[in-house]
Amino acid sequence: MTLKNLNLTQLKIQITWFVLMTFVTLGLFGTWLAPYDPTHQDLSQSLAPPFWHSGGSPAHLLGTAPLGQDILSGIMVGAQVSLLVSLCAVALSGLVGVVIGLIAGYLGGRVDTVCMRLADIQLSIPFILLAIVMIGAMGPKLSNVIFVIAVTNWVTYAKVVRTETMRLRERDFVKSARVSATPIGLILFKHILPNVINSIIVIATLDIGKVIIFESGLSFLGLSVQPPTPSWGAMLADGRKYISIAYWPSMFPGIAIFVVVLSVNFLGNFLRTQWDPQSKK
Amino acid sequence: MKFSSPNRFAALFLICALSLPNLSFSSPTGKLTVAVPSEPATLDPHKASNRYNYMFNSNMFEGLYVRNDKAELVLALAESVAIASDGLTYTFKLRKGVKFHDGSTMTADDVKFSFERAINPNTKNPLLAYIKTIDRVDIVNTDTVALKLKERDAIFLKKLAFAGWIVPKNYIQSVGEDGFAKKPIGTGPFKFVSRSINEQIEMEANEQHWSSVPKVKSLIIKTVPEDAVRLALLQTGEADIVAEMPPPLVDRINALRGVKTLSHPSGEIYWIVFNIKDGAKDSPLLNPMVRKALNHAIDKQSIITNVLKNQAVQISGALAPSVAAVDKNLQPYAYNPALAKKMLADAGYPNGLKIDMYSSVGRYTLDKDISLVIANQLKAVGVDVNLNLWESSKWVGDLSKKYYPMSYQAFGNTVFDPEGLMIFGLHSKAFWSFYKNDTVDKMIDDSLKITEQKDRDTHFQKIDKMLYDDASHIFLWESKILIGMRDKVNWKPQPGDNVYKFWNASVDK
Amino acid sequence: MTHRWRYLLERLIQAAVCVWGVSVIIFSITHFIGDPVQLLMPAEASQADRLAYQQSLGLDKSAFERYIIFFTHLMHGDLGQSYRFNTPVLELIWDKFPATIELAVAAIIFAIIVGVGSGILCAIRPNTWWDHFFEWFSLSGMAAPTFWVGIMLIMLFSVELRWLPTSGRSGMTSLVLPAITLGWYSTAVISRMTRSTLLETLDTDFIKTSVLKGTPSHIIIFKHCMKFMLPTLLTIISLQFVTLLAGAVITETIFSWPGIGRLLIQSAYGGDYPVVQGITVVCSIIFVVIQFSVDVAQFFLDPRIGQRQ
Amino acid sequence: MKTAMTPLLSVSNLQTHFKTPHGIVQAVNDVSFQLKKGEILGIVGESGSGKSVLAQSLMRVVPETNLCKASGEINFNGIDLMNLTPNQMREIRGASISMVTQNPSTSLNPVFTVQEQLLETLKFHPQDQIKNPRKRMLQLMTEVQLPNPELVAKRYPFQLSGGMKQRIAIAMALMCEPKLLIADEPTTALDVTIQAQLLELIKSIRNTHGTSIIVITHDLGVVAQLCDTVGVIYAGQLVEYNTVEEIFQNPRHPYTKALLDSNPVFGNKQSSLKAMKGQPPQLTKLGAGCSFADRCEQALPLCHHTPTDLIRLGEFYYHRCSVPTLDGVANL
Repeated sequence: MTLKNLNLTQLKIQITWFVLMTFVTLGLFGTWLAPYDPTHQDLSQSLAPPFWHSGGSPAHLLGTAPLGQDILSGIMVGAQVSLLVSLCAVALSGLVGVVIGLIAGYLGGRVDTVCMRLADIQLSIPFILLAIVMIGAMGPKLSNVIFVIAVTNWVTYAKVVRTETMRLRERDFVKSARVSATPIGLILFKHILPNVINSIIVIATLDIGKVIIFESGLSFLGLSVQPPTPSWGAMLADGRKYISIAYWPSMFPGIAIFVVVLSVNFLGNFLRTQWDPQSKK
Repeated sequence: MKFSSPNRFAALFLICALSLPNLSFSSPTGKLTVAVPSEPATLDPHKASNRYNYMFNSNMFEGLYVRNDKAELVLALAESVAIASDGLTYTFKLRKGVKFHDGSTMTADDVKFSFERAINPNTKNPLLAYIKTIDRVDIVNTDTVALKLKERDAIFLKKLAFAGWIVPKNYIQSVGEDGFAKKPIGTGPFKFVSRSINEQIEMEANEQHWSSVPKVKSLIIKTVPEDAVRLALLQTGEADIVAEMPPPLVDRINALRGVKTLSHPSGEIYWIVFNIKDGAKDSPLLNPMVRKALNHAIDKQSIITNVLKNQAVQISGALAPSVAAVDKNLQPYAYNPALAKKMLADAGYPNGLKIDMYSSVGRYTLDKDISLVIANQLKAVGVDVNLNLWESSKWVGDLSKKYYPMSYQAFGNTVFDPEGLMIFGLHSKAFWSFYKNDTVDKMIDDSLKITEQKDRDTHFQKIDKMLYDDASHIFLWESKILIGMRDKVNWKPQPGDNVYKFWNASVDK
Repeated sequence: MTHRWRYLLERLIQAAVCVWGVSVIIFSITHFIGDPVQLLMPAEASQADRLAYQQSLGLDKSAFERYIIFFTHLMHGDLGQSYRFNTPVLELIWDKFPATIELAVAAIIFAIIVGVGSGILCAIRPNTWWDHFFEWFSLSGMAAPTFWVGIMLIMLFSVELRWLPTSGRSGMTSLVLPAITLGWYSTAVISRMTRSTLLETLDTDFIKTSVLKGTPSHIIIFKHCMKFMLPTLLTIISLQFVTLLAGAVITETIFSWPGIGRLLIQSAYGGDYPVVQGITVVCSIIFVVIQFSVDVAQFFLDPRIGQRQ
Repeated sequence: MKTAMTPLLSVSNLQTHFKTPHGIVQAVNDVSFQLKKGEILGIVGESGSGKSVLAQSLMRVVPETNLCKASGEINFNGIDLMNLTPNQMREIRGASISMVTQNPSTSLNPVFTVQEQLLETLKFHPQDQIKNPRKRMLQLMTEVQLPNPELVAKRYPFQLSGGMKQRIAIAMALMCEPKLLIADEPTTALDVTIQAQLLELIKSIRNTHGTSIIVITHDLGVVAQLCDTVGVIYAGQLVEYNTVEEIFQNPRHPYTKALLDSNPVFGNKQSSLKAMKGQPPQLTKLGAGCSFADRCEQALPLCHHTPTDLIRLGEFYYHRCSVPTLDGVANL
């Protein structure tokens, strides 16, 4: 029993790393690795099935989209958008959240009250509404999608960092730094931040998965990156109207999203159990 | 079933002839469920304008004139009309014994009230543009009403069939404006039962209708925005008719058991609109040679075959074949990329040009896909299109604020006359027109004064030829509306915006 | 005890501030939506008609003036008139809210039953096949986009198996698929959080004391652990409500469910400011009320809350 | 052979092993001892020596998930606890055998009042002789010297001091009039003054209720003050088990000696304080030899790989050492 379970966990981690490495590789080099230009249209090849179906050909391993674009290439290049959106949005919201959390937790009092009320307000406005309104106003560009997700996502970081900071503020090493007149910035970033970085990394990892799902939700509403830029969310959302005649335009990007998000979640969970003495496996 | 004759006797005779089969008919039975992607906002016929309003209105209300199932203009709530020789006074003899759904009789008072309400700016009637030529409404006697126009309008009767709904005066005054919108009453073949916003509208056969009692007892119009879900509803039998299916699904629907497809000309033309009116100072599109080149660069037939699965018909100019008498000699710009390249070079763009294109997503059938194909084909002749795809309402909202050099648009047919398109889509004064040509403007203005249909046809063909020669737009196609229907339903869609009229629909057991 | 009550009062004031803040933010950002006049007028309307219409909607006044009007009306419980439907916003919301509440409650009940249930089972038997299965199940629940899950469920249960209605709102059977679709993500989150919280709680000294007292295990889990965990669980579940509302927009569209989510997105797309503002304010009030109820519940569940440290 | 002298608890060859990623942990290794009615046994050892696991093993509350071996015999009042079903065992816990744990500030559930927690014990183990649970509770609270029992009963744990909480924990353990009370480091987390009071309290409980008590501690002072007999535990084994007098005055096992020597009060007054060298062994890496051999000053070469001799000291007591000593006879 013991060894079997351990191997299972190990295997899971290995698969997770493999998937994420592939994801990152595609995100960085997909454009060069893809067999075709994913925006290349060939109307005569509209909705060609994957190679294992009759009528499919090895030229398009995973079949083609309605306008004859190669789906495999779309997935390979589309990884870029998912990677970019998730990393940038998480980094941005993490940055904002951590700074607010550190300041609110360390200074306390009025500053804390203001920050926490802001967080409450943010939490009570539905994400989707902000997305509709803001992207509607600014246009469905990559940078806007990142911005909107970041704006709506900082609260988790702020709350966690604030709680931890409040706890750390009373610890001796911080007190002694304060007594020796260390500048606030230095205390926050040199003494407190390193102690909360693990929690932040765990949340950020899980958030990457969440952001990829968000992005596909925005695509469903027509609020995310628009073609010809290929993105998994858009391929999934656009393909859904053909689901009854051709599953491949939506199924394969769907599987890509699913596998990557699942792996990211496993990784996040794994990191948490590794770093958090409280939650043990 | 024609009531266009101004002869009162003939009309009366026809009514008698019509009421006979009604007596022998069994009363309406069964339920017809229709699933459509969107729905009317308000149910007040004087306060709303989208095509789902029209669907509701045409089953629920009637005007003095309506369109019959062949889309012909026929008298409805009026028995006859007399048009003064100056074309400014229309005197209507009202039909006797027409009852509103609450049992009250329609009178001249109701007609006067309806028109005054429709043209009152406070009503905020979106269809005001159609009938704002009405100056005043006079009651001549208990069953005669005269409409006085400010200026001559050759297609006034056609407009009445679209925007001249008759509503009950006493009822509205007693329940108020909101009360009426919530529980509307008309004279049409179906009565309103209930409505749940974003869910469905339930209607019931009006067995007291003066001419055509529907064959189905209950009519349910469901709002189902997802294409895949509408198809699923048809497949499971939860819906009998599903509207506006994406063309690629046509084979799939036909392959389903117990289900067939109907496709019908929509009267709606699709084109690439060049903005050569405002803010187009240095645009290369101002050069007709460039516009012609772009027309040659698009392989319309390939798009119709491969993307629209033949659910469209190519057009040469701006006129829709199902609406207007099109000049058969006018051939569409041929697909010829080499020629397009050469023409661009001749126009002074040997290395191609860069241009921004703005298209909506979800406003028109497959608008995203088609815009992508068009951008791609233009790229092939050296026109580097920077395609911006925007969510529909954002796209419309910015229409008046932002300069769209090029965009993929459609223009519908509401009055079964090219004039709708001409006045509202091509005249430089129109909101939806981005084209400016003084000669064309002048000719459009003239068209209102031409009453004889033949003369109108040739006049519009002349305008069409001018647009064609000027390559005012990239002319693409007239679309068809694709409908999925269960075999047990007997129904024929009617042309144009009139499609969803269920007077004659019946459902087999 | 006065500290404690003052704490509750503070929370109440905070809640009110939050609603006010939402009203300001929503009011400001709805200004960015495309011009409602263009969206509401038909193609045939002239520029002059459009200007007149704009004036009739009061859109020619300054933003500040309009906010003051909006806020005064809001204080009187008047959310204004929908541009598109020509009916009072409050009435629209009142009409559409029950459907969303029904869906959200069904979804959250599904999420709580499956999430808390599986979470407890996993925590009691950690590292068994059962635990691994639910870890996989939960994490995959967080990995599938809502609309995708919805379409797949329709394909399977409505079209293939014909067990459940495809869409619409007619009776309990039509609630099943949308509720599962909407609750899926929350189920996953709640399951994971229940598991880890319960594992932590089981590891505490006082639960060990309970075991040493010879307490039956069901009492340990459902009384001793639960009462201690409940405040945490309540917080997690109440936060899921916001996720649920966002999900409702998509779920309601897929399943043609006539609720507030669809109305919200239509109104936002269609430039119907008053409806967008109304729905958002009402939603934030509901959210704040839920948060406050959780605060009150925690206040009574956990005697330590509100005490001076 | 049942006589009046039949011990209340008789443990023989108790073994508790865990599996961990680093190997098998032999937390309790072949432990045997006996406890008479009214006797106080002290189990003394360093931290990590397995004394807490011993207590858990007696109550059979060792976490089952990674338990890989639990053998031996725990004969309690004529019943072998090792053969009971989990539910039978649960009925014994808190009723016949109860336990007080180390940290009073965390051992009470923060969200229940004191009286809810106290009365609950009786609810799970109804006792015929206790007619009025509330009266019983107040009486016990008075007995453990809680001021104002009526008021304290309605309080939540966080409103009480550490000492009060430990008194409540003791009262809770006594609710069902157990025959055996196991106290795991009952005073470690408390102030010195309160420690003394509590030790007196435990003694008086034995005197008034006749309860047998096992005190688990690392504190020799507690043992000296409280216990009748002492078991010295090292690396999961009882290396010496004897009366308190013998242990303090005549320690046999080198480890016991070292332990005493390292203590300022009990150590050899003449020589200076001697710190024990080395570290306790890792319980996963126990060889066949004596586990103390590496730190033992008297260790012989054979100690490192030959199992220790069990040297009986009278009917019950023994120590385990291969180094020949003057008294006792090797019992091979």
